[in-house]
Amino acid sequence: MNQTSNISNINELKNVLEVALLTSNTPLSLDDMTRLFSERMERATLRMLLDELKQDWANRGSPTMELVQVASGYRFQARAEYSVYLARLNPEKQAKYSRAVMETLAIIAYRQPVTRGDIEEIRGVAVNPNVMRQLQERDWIDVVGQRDVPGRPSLYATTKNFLDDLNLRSLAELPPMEDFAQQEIPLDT
Amino acid sequence: MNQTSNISNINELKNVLEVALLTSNTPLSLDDMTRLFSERMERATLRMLLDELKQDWANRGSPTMELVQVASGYRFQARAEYSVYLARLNPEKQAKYSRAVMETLAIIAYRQPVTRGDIEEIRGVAVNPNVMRQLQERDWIDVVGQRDVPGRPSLYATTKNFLDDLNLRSLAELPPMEDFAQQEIPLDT
Amino acid sequence: MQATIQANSQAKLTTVDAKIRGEAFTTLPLDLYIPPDALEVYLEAFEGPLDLLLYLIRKHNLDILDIPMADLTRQYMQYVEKMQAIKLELAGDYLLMSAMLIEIKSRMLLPKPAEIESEDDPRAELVRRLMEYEAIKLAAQRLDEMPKVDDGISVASAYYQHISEVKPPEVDLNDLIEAWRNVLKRAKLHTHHKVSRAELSVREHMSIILRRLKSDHLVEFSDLFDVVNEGLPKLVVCFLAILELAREGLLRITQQAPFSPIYVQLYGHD
Repeated sequence: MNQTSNISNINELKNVLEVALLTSNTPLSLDDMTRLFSERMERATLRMLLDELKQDWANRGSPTMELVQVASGYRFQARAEYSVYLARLNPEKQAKYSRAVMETLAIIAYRQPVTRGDIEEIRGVAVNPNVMRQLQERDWIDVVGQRDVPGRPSLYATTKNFLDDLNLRSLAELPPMEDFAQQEIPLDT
Repeated sequence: MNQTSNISNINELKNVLEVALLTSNTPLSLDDMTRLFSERMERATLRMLLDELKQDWANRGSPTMELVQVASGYRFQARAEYSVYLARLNPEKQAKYSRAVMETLAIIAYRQPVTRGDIEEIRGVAVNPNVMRQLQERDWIDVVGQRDVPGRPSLYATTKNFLDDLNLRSLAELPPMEDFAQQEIPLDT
Repeated sequence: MQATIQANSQAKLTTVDAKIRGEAFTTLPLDLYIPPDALEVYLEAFEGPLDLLLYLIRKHNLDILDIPMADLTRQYMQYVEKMQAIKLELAGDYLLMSAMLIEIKSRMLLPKPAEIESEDDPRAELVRRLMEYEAIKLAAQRLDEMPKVDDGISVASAYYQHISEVKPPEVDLNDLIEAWRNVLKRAKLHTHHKVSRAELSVREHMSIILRRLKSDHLVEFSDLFDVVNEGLPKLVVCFLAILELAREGLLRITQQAPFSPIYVQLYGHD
């Protein structure tokens, strides 16, 4: 009897988590989720419950949503195979970012923290302030300090939100830079 | 063969609807939902699928979300019994107490037990009943007696809870007024 | 040398898809010469001089050093003049790059004294920058292709009925002190109403005794003193509180006969 009440209690806890995760449009951290319950909730218990919840959804006949962990917490998201349907729902395509924006983002992501000067050095062109503004407005980059040189230029880094939006838990999950190395440029003397 | 247009399976159709409804933050109309599918979808079929989907969720052991129809379409929403949990996630911070509330509280703390008349005399303005109500609802002040004068006005004092919330063991831990006299030495001389 | 360049540079410029005066602009101009009216389109197709150089090296197997520096520089100077209004900054970047190329070339041409034979190849730095830029360019493409929230990734955001759990405002000691200070300032009570610690203790005890009498109605005088647990100062404070309450007419102290128990009750509570 004690056992069945335990099981129903576990299911209730999982249900609360499921509801919270399905209705939140930002990832929920473990701290967020402990706040759901009036009684004390151990983080280990929470992790165990989330793991079970993830399995429950994965074990459905044909799963629709998946529970994933990203940089700032956990979220439910549509499984990749449904994106073609969902894309039809909002045909106004999200404006693609320009190459300048994406290259700047890549430099900040892989070389952070960097100054505008560093970005200009790597790209060989002046940084358009508009590019930085777009990335900041998207909450993908922010200023994390100043380099201690004359002019004290701002140091930029990527945000947690950048990782969340790209479905990453940490920067280490970015595709490794070595993969991009092409063949050597020959220096025939 | 066009893979995406070749969905004959009813479950697959329901899954697409489920994903679309769970990931949309606005209700979806029938028109919206027909757009999900590349092939033609009758509104009657759509209604039938939505009805089945609604039943599927309602028939779960302990349902978490429910599919409901509102003015502008359909949406999944958390069942009412989960509202109390979700409310804990983002407690609304109330604005700061007004100056009137804080001054009234200060007078009661330093001059207790006091009547409303005493407070009015010290502040020079009438006491808004709402102010006293706010402090009583917070369980920071209560009535400890009546002064034996015509009208028998209530005498207010601070509660134990007030001390707890301000991290004080006793009123004697409030800074005595002599301290202020020192602090009021003007700095710009 | 010139011939090689021309042959290479006439290859299809597959990454450029632009039209100048209605004609498809898909051929890299001869001698790297870009007609001034095409310049804007050209600059838009490439992200900058590094990008252009990388394109020439990768797609046309162009040797960095085979670029006719003098011609290139002359052309860039013309662009800068014609482009004073538009994209001046970008033209400057190209100019800087050609200056770098010329510097490299001149250092290559200079005879090297034997003792500094080991000096780094002047092209090495450029190659390093080109490789780094290429890696970043590919990383950017990869980032661009990755599914993102609202662009390939759909996040659950179902509706819920918001009920508000209002958190009461936080108040700390400083807020309270500030409020009391304001009261005093306005009431100009400084001189008359100094509140000391002792007075606060008395006032607190006044409230405690009133609360006790409110629930117990009639309390024996001696019961108000916790002689066992409280020290003398507390007992004095308690006594002062009773006297103050009596003075303010808040409680009544009665005794039926000499040496009989003394009772304390709220005034008007008979």
